[in-house]
Amino acid sequence: MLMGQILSLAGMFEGKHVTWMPSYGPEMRGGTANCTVVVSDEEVASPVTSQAEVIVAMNIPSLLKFEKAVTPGGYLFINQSVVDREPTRIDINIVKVPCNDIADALGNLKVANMVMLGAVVEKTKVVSLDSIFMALEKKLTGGKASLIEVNKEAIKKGMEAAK
Amino acid sequence: MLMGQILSLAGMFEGKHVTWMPSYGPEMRGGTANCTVVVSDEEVASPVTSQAEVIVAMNIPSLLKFEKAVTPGGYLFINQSVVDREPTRIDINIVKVPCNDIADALGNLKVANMVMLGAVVEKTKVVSLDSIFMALEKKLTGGKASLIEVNKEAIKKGMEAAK
Amino acid sequence: MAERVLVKGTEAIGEAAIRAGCRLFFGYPITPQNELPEYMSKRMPEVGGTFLQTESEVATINMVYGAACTGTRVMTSTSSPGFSLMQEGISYMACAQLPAVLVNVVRGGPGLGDIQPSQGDYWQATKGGGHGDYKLIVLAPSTVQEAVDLTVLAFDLADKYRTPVVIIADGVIGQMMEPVTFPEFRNLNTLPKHDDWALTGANGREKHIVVSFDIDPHVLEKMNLEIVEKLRKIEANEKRWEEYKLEDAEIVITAFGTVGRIAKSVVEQARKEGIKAGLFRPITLWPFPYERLEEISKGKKLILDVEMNMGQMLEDVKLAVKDHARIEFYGRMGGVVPTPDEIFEALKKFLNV
Amino acid sequence: MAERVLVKGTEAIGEAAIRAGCRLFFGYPITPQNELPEYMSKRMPEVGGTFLQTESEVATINMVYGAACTGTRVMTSTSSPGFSLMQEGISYMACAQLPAVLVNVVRGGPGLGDIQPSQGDYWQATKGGGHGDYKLIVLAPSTVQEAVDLTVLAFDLADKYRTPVVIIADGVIGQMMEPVTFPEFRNLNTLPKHDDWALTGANGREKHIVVSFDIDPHVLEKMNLEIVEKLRKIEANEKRWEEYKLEDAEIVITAFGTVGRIAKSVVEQARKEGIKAGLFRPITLWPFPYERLEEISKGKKLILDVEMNMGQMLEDVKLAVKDHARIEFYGRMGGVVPTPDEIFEALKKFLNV
Amino acid sequence: MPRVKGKIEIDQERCKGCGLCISVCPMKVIDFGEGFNAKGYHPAEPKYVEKCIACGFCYNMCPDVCITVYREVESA
Amino acid sequence: MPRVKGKIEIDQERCKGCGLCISVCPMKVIDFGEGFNAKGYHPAEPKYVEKCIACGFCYNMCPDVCITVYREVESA
Amino acid sequence: MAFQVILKRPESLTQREFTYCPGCTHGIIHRIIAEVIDELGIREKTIAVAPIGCSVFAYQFFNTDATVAAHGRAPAVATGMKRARPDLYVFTYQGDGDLAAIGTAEIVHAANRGEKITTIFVNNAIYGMTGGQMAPTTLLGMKTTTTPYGRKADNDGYPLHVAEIIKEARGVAFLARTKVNTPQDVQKTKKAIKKAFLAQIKGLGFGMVEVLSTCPTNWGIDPVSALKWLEEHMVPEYPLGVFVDKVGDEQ
Amino acid sequence: MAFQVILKRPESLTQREFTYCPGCTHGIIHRIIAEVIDELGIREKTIAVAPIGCSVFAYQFFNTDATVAAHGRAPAVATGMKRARPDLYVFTYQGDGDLAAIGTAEIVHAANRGEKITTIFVNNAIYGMTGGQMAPTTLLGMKTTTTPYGRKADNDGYPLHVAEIIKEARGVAFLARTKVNTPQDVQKTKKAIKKAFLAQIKGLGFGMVEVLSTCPTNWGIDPVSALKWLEEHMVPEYPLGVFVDKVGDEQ
Ligand SMILES: Cc1ncc(C[n+]2csc(CCOP(=O)(O)OP(=O)(O)O)c2C)c(N)n1
Ligand SMILES: Cc1ncc(C[n+]2csc(CCOP(=O)(O)OP(=O)(O)O)c2C)c(N)n1
Ligand code: SF4
Ligand code: SF4
Ligand code: SF4
Ligand code: SF4
Ligand code: SF4
Ligand code: SF4
Ligand SMILES: [Mg+2]
Ligand SMILES: [Mg+2]
Repeated sequence: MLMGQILSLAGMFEGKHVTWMPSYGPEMRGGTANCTVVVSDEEVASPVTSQAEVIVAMNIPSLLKFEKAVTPGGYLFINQSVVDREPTRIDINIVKVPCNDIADALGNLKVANMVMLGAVVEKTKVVSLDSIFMALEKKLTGGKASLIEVNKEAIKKGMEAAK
Repeated sequence: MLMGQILSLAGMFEGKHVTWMPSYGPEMRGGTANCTVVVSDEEVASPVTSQAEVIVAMNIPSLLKFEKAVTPGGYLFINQSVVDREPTRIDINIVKVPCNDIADALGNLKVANMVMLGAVVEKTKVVSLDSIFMALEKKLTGGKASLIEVNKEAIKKGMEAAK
Repeated sequence: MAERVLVKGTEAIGEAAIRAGCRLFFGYPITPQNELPEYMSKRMPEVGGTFLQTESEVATINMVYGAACTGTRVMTSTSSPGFSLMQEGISYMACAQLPAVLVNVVRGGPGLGDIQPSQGDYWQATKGGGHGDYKLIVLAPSTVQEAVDLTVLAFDLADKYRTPVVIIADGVIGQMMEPVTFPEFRNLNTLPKHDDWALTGANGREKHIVVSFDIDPHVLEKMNLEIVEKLRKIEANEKRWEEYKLEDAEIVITAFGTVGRIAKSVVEQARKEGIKAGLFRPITLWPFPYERLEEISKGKKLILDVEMNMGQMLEDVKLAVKDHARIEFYGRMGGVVPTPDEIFEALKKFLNV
Repeated sequence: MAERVLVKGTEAIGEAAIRAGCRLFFGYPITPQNELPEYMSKRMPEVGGTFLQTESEVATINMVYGAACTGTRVMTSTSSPGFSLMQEGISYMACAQLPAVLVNVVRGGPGLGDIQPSQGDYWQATKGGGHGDYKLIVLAPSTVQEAVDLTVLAFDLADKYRTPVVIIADGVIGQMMEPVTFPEFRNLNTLPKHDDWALTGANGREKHIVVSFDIDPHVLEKMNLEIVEKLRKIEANEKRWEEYKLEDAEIVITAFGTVGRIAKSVVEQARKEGIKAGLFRPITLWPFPYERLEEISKGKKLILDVEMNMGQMLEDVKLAVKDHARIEFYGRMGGVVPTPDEIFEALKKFLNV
Repeated sequence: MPRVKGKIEIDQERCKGCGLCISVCPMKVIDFGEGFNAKGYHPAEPKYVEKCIACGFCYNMCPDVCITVYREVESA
Repeated sequence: MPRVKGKIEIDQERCKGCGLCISVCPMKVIDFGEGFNAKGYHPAEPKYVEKCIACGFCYNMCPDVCITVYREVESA
Repeated sequence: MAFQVILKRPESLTQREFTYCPGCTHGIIHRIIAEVIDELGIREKTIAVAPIGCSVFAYQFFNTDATVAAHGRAPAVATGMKRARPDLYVFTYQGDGDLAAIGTAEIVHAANRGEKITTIFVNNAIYGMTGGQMAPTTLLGMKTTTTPYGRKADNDGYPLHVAEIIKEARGVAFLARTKVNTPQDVQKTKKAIKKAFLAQIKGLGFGMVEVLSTCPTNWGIDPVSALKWLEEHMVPEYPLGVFVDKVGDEQ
Repeated sequence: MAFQVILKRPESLTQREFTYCPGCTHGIIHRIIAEVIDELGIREKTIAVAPIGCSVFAYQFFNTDATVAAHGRAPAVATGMKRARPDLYVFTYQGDGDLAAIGTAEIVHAANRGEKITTIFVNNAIYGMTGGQMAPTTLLGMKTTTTPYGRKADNDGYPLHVAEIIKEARGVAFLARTKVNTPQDVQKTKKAIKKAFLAQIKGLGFGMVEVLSTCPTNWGIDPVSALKWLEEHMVPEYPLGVFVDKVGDEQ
């Protein structure tokens, strides 16, 4: 969810039209909490989509639920550390990133999502790394400011992993 | 109010269309509690009327409030024992009945309204005396049955007074 | 034939409910319908039923919900502010598809308003006072006899369609005495038992549940569609109205309930003066008889809608009549009952005569 | 220019209210609008305001009534079942002519329903969920920025017309984050003081009273007529809507709020496939822009009304369009949000292409 | 101790003839009047006002706030 | 008095790994398992079941009613 | 020697005639509230919240700013006012239908929040306004228009002890039950009401007085007998007393 | 020698998995209610009324006929059922937002009428379902999503003592406050719940048990610590005890 917000913020800094739309309610307990981010040069109309160009699956349930929603030719990012299944689609680009392993190596499991974010940015170029860093600094303030560095590191590692 | 119900009942026994419509609410404390009775050979449509052919004023406030509502050529019955004012209309028939005095003479002040009922029936012939008596018997049951006689007496006296 | 008796509208509704097999009444006092709970408090113990005065209208409607869950005939009665307090519960009942009869003896509003007769709750009753997609059957009697007949019908429709049914009246219908004939007492054993869904103890069967809820929107949508389908069925089968001297009418008065009966006098008066007027009186306010009114309106000189409000049924009249005829409105508000004379005057003004 | 920030719809409404000079928030938790009271509980103490979590929505609306009596800007927020519980109080406020802003983040209904986005409370909001003759101004934003702007407008309209104003949103608008620009903080001293009627202590002046009541129906009718006159004024001055690519459109989609924005994608999609579609999006659901829609509808091939309900605004669309054009409806219920694709499919089906 | 001397006045047009003042007056100062007021009640009257001890009981019990109580004091 | 001999079974698919049973077992019979169940929790396991005295504490505290408790009896 | 006025109509009442039935003790309670407001000198900073019940017209009687709350919701309305304008004094005047039935949640929570408002609760064991239906406070066996056979615990429940319930709310700063059927009791009630206002003025919390009152009309007895009936029937069920007093005796 | 089952899932629970968070004691309370229903042999004559709160799904968990009441109105719904079908046994299961906030009037009056129903009141000092907002029972100083700076009496009021309030209602036949943070307390709670059902079965009146329960998720601590937190923070504010017992000890 945070990943999505950072992405949206970064898009906003670039003057793009963005929306971030979470799923909410009891699904949160079900483990498939997710959000939809639309970053677009045009005015954003529908924040809900049945299809998406880029989908990120951080765990198995999410993979099962959302795999079918990737538009043909789109991207499916998979957290390889957790998801030990193979996706079934062949008409899409599949990017596997061992997010947890990389994050673990950085000494903070919580930045797994930032690793993934780096991978997404690298592959899709939807926003620039600078914007992402700006967004990160905007989002992590106060006590959390100390985490900025490790997050940046994670993003960079993610980018590398996806190259 | 009871007067009106008896009249309605009597009308019903004669197969006429009747409605009885009370005023309700805080007016009850204001002293001008009143009801509208429509007795008609045709289907009764409006139970509320701005005008009435027959109006009964048992006290001064009622006289003041309702005098203007008598249709030209209609009847205004006044309880002479209580109302010491003169009505101002001249296009209507005015019938004064000393109801309280007559009732007092019968030893029961509460039958003043029955005296008036007698007067109304006598003058307007809207229903027959028999029907009125039937209605009375229907209405006064149980512990109140003992009052039937004095009520009948009062009605008769009222009829005489109005002759 | 059954005996004719002279009774007040509110009490007539009470007795009719009992004859229809209702043995449960929950209610909270509010003028001008107090005679109905008062009648029930006396009468229910006589017939082995239960009358319970509740702590509020919010509690009332939820007690009605609870009783209805068991498949038992149940009713309540209130007046406008009380009906507003029931809206959440009514929405729950509509969604859970629970049968019950709800009487609203409308008074002058909005707010505390006054206690005089009004028709200001038409929108609330017909367009959904509560949240969400639902409709209730709404019946509007214009005589005490009709109040009796519609009360019995209300229970039957409620059971037939598993829906709350509203009887909308006002202080005139409620307080007025007229001669009525009551139907026979319904044999309680012949009442619908709702064995297939009612909560009566899971004795030798699967458990039943009655809910207005599903966390999954797709399931909830299915529940909604089921209700919509039912509503379409009701629309197809249960529209009721009265036509009065419409055969040769050039002018149609539309009016419901109390005003409907007053309008009859206006029709008479108009005809005496050579104006060919007639009356179209919806009896089911929902489902509203759009099609029939549309048909009737074609080629008419004037549709005069008369209500004791600022023009609520007027919207439905417009939806029915569209551009087929000129529509005018005459209304009184705040508890004022229009007299036949003033309506007739309004009619003449609109006709420029 | 003020900074753009990325915020959730519910929080954006809260911040906008504070900027508009609102320092009082009463509310009871209910999903999906909890972020708004939560935001207020944090933010109000920071700006010297008061946040109070109430014991129920019934208490909430009456606290809002009380605060509004003093002429102070006040707001609440809830979701569908809670809004139903407020109906009595809303009717009181409408009659007593009290300004306030009420947010309803509509969820799937009826009954307990679910917590997903819905537009099932259109009727309740626009046709009077409470008893009696009244109307509330109802604003329906379709973006987070519009939610901000309409919140400020809501307070100003409430004060200008002495009326409760409803902001009707849903889980999409409420939960979504979008970049917005907030207006400057309003100087509290410049807010309307309502010295002529507010209850602030009869200090050196005649006492003031604020009531929704008069025992005399003729006086109540006068109060009613005053309100009706005000409503006519609002109808004359405050209709708001958006027209999108209607200049050359042959097909008009009518939709409000969330669906309004989704429909824009459909318009784009349609135009890509050579179908000249446009969007008419009412922003004030009441007063509804009947005249403009009627004008627009003339000569159109199809009016497609799309809502997240069984067809509620549809009635207003019909009242506007009458027989000028074919009207069709596409709706989802129970909290299901239609996708642009499915709406487009529906459109094509209606057009037989 | 010399008895306190009091006096009362009753706004007879406001009076609803409930009799509460009468029932609590320890000195039996008050009684119903003969006539009717405009509201149609027999209003209370301070018939034996000379007996009044200004105890205020009548004032305290009058639900319609019709009564004013006076007490004799050294004139200024 | 000979110690009562007990045994428990845990429905590991129902278990949410809350650890309440572990925290109350007087005999330290239970511990978390290594693996994950389908819900993604480390379920509790009766690792030292031979120590069980059938006191029922674990059963009583299990919020998900995953535990069945047995007691040794003379066979019939 | 000259006569000097010692007791007369308080300033905080308007000139309007009460709409109450002859002998109804609502009027007495109004007067002593007005006297307290006079004595505390707060008329110009006070808002009255009238209920729905016979005292709905109280908004016309008190010479202060005033409103009518929806049935039972006066404590919520007063809360809204007080939170908006903590510098003003707000009191509610409520009947037993209003406060003890439909308004149960609002009064309990206003008390529990320690809302700085004052409530005068008039317990006359009946719904006066609507024509004599059972109230939660109606006594067992008592005939009303909705208990034509007398109130029966089994069907209709028991008389509700409001003060005893409210005393369990921690935000209460003053709470008493009094009666107004004798001049002495009227004075005691007045003192209690004053303390209930002082609880607010001093910012201590919620203040309430439950006043046992008559309804001659719906009890079906004359006003003087009603005073006696109150003593004989209501007092045994509703014991008088001060339940909470954080105000102290300085005043 | 052989093993015999001595404790296992009761019949009166369906096979559905609870939707509660790991370690949430709602589940324990469900189980003991089901055991009581089993032991009393009334499953086939019982209706469960679920509230709105985390336990809204209780209608799926109890293997009895069941409904969900509008938020706070379970006692009214149960009243309607019981009046319609006095031969059935009806119980409500309610949270502290449901019962102690919005449902205050309904519970007080059901208790006061001596409604022959049983109420299990789960006090976890928070609104679980909606994401951890303040409940009337939230402790002073406690941080919730709507008291981000901790609950302050002055603005937010005091923890509400429900059992103490309900004990003042004359229709109560059984009333106790218990907790479920140890196996022994779970057993005590079960006994209390049984008595609350017996009050209904014997026609004595209203029965209720207030159960102190945990919400690890919204308290922000792990399930085992939550048991301790309950003991250390809730018990001092909410003393345990049997407040009313007309059932006696025969069972
Ligand atoms: C929501 C709502 N329900 C019911 C009523 C009707 N009503 C008006 S006054 C009243 C009861 C008044 O009794 P009480 O509060 O005891 O006051 P009293 O007249 O006895 O002083 C009721 C039920 C109403 N106005 N609004
Ligand atoms: C009328 C209404 N208001 C508010 C809600 C939202 N709501 C659902 S559950 C809940 C509170 C639940 O808290 P509690 O009763 O303490 O139960 P818990 O989840 O803690 O077990 C609220 C406020 C609702 N569904 N209906
Ligand atoms: S002041 Fe006392 S003595 Fe004088 S009239 Fe009144 S009650 Fe009687
Ligand atoms: S107490 Fe007042 S109203 Fe009653 S009789 Fe005496 S003066 Fe008149
Ligand atoms: S029954 Fe007792 S000893 Fe055996 S595992 Fe459970 S808690 Fe431990
Ligand atoms: S108490 Fe139950 S759910 Fe929790 S760990 Fe033990 S077996 Fe699993
Ligand atoms: S009805 Fe009763 S409470 Fe109301 S004014 Fe008359 S006597 Fe007083
Ligand atoms: S949120 Fe709290 S009360 Fe609700 S299930 Fe989770 S732990 Fe239990
Ligand atoms: Mg009363
Ligand atoms: Mg809780």
